[in-house]
Amino acid sequence: MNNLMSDGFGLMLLGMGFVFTFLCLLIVSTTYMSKLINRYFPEAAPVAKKPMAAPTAGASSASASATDPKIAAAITAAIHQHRNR
Amino acid sequence: MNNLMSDGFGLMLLGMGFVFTFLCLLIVSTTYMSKLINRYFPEAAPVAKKPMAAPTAGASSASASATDPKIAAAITAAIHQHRNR
Amino acid sequence: MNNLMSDGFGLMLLGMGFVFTFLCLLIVSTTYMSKLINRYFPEAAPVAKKPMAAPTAGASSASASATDPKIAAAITAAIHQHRNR
Amino acid sequence: MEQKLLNLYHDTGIYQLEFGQAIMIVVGLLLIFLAIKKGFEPLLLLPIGIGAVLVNIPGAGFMAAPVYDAAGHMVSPGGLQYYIYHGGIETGLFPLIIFMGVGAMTDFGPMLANPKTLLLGAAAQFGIFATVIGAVLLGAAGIMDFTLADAAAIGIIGGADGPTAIFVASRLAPELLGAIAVAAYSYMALVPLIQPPIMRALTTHEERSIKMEQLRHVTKAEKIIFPIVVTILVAMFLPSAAPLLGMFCFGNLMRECGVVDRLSDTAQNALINIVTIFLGLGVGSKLSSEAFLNIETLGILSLGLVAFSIGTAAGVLMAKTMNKFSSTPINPLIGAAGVSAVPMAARVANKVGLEANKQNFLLMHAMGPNVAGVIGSAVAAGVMLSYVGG
Amino acid sequence: MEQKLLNLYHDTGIYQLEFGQAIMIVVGLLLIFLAIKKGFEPLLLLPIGIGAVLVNIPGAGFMAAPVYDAAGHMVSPGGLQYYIYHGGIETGLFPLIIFMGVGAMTDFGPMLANPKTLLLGAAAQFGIFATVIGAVLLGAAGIMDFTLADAAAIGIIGGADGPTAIFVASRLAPELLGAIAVAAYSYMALVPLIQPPIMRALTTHEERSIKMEQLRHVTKAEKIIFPIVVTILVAMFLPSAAPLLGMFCFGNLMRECGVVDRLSDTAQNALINIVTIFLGLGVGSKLSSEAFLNIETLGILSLGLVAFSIGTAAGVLMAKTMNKFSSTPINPLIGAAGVSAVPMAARVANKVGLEANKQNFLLMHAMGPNVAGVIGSAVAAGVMLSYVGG
Amino acid sequence: MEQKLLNLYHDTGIYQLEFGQAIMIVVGLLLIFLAIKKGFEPLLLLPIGIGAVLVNIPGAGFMAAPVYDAAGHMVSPGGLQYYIYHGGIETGLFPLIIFMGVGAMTDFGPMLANPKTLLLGAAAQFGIFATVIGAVLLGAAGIMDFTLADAAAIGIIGGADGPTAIFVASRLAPELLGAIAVAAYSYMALVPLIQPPIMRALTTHEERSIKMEQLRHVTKAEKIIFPIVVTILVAMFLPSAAPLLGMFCFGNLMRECGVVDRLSDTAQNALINIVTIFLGLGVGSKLSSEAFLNIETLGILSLGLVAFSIGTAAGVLMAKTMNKFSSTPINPLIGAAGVSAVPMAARVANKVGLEANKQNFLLMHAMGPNVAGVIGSAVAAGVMLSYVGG
Ligand code: NA
Ligand code: NA
Ligand code: NA
Repeated sequence: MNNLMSDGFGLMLLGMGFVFTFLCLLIVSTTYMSKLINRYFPEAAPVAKKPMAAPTAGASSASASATDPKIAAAITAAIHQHRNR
Repeated sequence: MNNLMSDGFGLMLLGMGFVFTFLCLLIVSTTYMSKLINRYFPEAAPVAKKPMAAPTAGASSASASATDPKIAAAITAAIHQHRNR
Repeated sequence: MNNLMSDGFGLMLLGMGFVFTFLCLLIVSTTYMSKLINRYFPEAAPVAKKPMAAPTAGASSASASATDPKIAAAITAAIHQHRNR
Repeated sequence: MEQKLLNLYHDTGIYQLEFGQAIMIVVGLLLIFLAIKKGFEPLLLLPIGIGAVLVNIPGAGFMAAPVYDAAGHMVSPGGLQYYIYHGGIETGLFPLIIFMGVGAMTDFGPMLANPKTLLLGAAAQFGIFATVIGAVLLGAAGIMDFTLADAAAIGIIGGADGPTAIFVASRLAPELLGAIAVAAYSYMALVPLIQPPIMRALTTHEERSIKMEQLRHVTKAEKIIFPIVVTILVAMFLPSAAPLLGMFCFGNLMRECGVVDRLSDTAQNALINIVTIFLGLGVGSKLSSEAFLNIETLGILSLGLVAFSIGTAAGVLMAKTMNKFSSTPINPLIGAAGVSAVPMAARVANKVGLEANKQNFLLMHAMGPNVAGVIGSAVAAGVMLSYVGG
Repeated sequence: MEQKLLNLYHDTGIYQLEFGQAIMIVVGLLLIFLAIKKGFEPLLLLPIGIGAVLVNIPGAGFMAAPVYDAAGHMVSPGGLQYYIYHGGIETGLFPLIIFMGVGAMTDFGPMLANPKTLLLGAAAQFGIFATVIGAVLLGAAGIMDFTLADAAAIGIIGGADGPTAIFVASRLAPELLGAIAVAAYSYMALVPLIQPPIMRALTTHEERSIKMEQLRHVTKAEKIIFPIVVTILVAMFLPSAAPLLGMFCFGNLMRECGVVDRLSDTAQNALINIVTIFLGLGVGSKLSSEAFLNIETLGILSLGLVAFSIGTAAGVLMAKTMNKFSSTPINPLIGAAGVSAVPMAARVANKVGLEANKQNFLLMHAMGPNVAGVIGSAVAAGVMLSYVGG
Repeated sequence: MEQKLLNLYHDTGIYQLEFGQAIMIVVGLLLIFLAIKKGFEPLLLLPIGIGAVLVNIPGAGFMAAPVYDAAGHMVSPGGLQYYIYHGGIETGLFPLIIFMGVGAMTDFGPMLANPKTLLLGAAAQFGIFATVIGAVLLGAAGIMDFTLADAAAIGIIGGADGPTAIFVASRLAPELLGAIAVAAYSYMALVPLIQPPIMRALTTHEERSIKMEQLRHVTKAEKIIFPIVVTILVAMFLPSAAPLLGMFCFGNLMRECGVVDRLSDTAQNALINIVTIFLGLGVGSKLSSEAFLNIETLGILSLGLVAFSIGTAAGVLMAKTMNKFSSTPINPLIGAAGVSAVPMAARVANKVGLEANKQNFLLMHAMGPNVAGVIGSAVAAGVMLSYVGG
């Protein structure tokens, strides 16, 4: 086995080792972080958020909900004005 | 006639010649392209598009039509909700 | 008093002197400019603008008023269409 | 202390201002006035005007070159316009990015519906080359100091296309760039004044009243393939026009293909606006008194006007000729739109047509030669860069 | 005059065009076709395709270097792609800015709700390193001329992350950049074709039908702190990944912190769009015939496909293993999303899951490994830069 | 293999991290915390904080200079912050572009309605020059190592204008840039805490209750001509302030002229946002331990606080004096807004006014001195650049 190949295997071993080590470290840190935050700084009012497992893409629904209230408010106002004429 | 002038006339001849040649070539290519496309890849449903010779500026009408359906949909929904209360 | 300090005081004197001179000049120029403009190029129809001393932030009200008419117009149209069905 | 006060006085504009600089500041203010009050291509002439004012402030150092020590560390930074000019205009980057944005704004539909109108876009480029002859005559006669490269750069004003003029001038005659850009944008703004008398003089009332047939529907596929065809033809026949037309077609392809709308939108808005601001400041930096206050500028301004007029006339005459031989009627007024100046020239054709016949809407018919004119002047630019530079 | 006409002819593409250039123009057109007609990552492949066409136009000078005289004045300006490539890609600026924008678009919520899925993002990187071995074998066997740096750069295609691949290739194997970028984006676009058969082969119908528990709600505070935690861990353990992950986390922090929405919005729109256009043109500039038309490109394309397949398989197998030991059920399909290719791979997992069970919505569950895969491949990139470059 | 593992370990942050770097990463995190949690000028302090973290990651190379071989080819690329700092901050481009955007966001209406308030914007600059004396005293006494240029750059913190402070510091004292920028933005954010006690101490309840007359209507023409007048006055009397004020007035002219709304919109949004992100990262790059962790930084932070306080006091006292001699009543609180920190200082004046009299809306009256303060500090910056640099 020549130099290039041993280097390649070295890179694979080191690489996968490091990727797993680092992501495991991240699992531990993240889990610990979440616990700390949720114990000491719990969210004021968790309210009823929309379920995260909804099958729609997050982006489009987010933008839709961002524009709707504004338009809806304008419409409500317009309809009331219209009725009160 | 000195060098500069002969160069100038040369540029004019070559330039106009080339511009006409190139744009004629483009006429031929474009016409041929359109024919090929419309014969072999005709547009699925030509539908009733708005006439292109309309005197209004394309940009403003395009943007108007781009926003309208969204707002219109929201309005329709809002009105239905409003009625069904 | 060493060199650095005398330079510092020099900078202060010159600086404040210049700032006041320049901004006074600007007061004179601005006042004069406004007088000239309002005498020779008075605004066509001053109309009833919203009072400038209003306590709300200009930006938000401006953007609100910028979007409303468009939406309002669309709504009015939609409602009319809806009625006339 | 008194010394410092004296230094400060010596730093003031009042002490340092040269007469030429004062004049150029006034020229800059005039451009600003024309942009704001008269609506002369304000997107360009306002930044150019401001750029002209700033670069002529003595001691402000807007065009100062940066100074580096032997080790390569910066001793004093350069001026804003120095970086803009050398980074974006001398390199040609800004005109090309703008051309991409213009491509993304351009609808080739009317031209594709009636490809014959490309001939009108070709004919109107006669203004460019007639002006080259004019400049060469002035140069050969010793009246003005124009080389062939200068003459070519001046001629391109007649192309009625700002970015093309700036791109060509930055390559062939950088010292004339300021005057050429100002002339190009000013005359583009003056299209509604310059063109109508020429159009009326060369046509009869009947000709101006000719109604054209409604344009056929152009499919999406045609619009997508067209910029690719143009790019390939340019690659094959005139590579020197490829930077301009390649970027133009790239922008147009982004617009029409329908799958990269967010890129097309950015190219038409944020990106072209950012570059327009800097392009204007950079062009304004060439409005220094040495470069502008001389007899050559007068020559450039006069020749530019001639170029526009000849281009308009050539377009109209070509349209008259085509009308004779064409099976479908062609209103000669749309020939004037061949100079480009999109969409102003097309609107002028529409307006003059309406004068003659209140039911005669030429706008869409004139958009064909109008965008053909953009291609035509880019091709002319390519020939010049190849002929003069090569 | 005849001489000039001859010059003009010698300037044409027809006269100058070499066979390799013609082929590469066709390759560029093919990329444009795939982007528009097949919807292959059009945001990147369209500009790359145009870039490939433009750079191969003979005489157009899109990659020409600028020429300066001894005094430092520009004699002839460089080409557009020269400035883009050397200014934005060689320096690594464009991939990093894009990574910032991608960070600003990424929602780590699903991953934070189920951090175990980070393991799937780790496992799927096996595709990267297996491919390195493949490239090294080809190199060692003398079949292709790959160094270790080349092998590393090729492997990163398996990371299924365009900007990461371009960043690594620009540092380790710039001459292979074009082929690597094209392979990376093409296979990302082919995810819906490449992955499903592998996923089905490695799982039973019951496994694919596994329903996962609804994800818990993730608080705003967690989302804000997470990118900071990642940045610190990267700083401590793998600084060579800090450019990529630092900018990614910066973008994500802008998104989540809620106080710089205008910056986050610009990073996700105007800025990333501008940089995407130029990145594409710059990558396209590396699609020259010398760099692309050789046996190595075939190797890169094949190895890239292998990388994707192995990465997908490794992710699925890891998920199967985790499902055995986990208290809560884990559908093995979400392991395939670990390759990144956000959000396409997650959608594929969702689709294959729906085939097996019409009530089985895996999208959000697959988004966890999906964004974990982005982190995983950036970490792998950091190891490679450190191992090969250091 | 073991060697490579060792190399990888030697590359880690844990192995390489110096104590100073660790401290600076904590400082960066503190800035991020202040930005997000306390709302301290997050648009700047968040990117600056991230920049500080990134630049202090050992081995990540964010400030690495590129290396070229003798033939001019790049051997290794530079770091992101290297390019940002040297390209945008050392050159002064970024602060100037931001100033243009701020100009496009500024409404001079309230100031034009009551030009006398310009005096308040002048008086508040006393904070700047008093601080210069403070810094010079510390330098002359040998306590800290401040030159006159350093003192001037520190003083400008009192101008309460971030881009001005960065522009001046980048020219007069680049090694202090990090500390100065952090101080400037921090104290701008602290305006609601720093100013009210000073304002209350220097005014009586009756003075704070003074109602001011409603501002007259300002015409569009006045608003358009004003930036041109300022530019010309700057050109005549203080060219060294022309880069800052010229760009500011350019932005304001784009806003008011009404014919280049698309440019004005881009200057206020996409462009200023893009530049803000990079400015922050670039300023953060100067937060290295050598430059920041020393006694001078303490001096800068203390002097900055002094500058703000003196500036606030000077503005209030000037307003009290003006109130004595003015025909129309002037509430002394609006003098505090003369420090600039737009629009925070004006809001503070409004709030303190409301405390004294619930019907007393000072916001618009305070906007006059507020924007006057921007002009005032730019003029002060010009004097400093001319006096120290010339
Ligand atoms: Na033209
Ligand atoms: Na990945
Ligand atoms: Na100030």
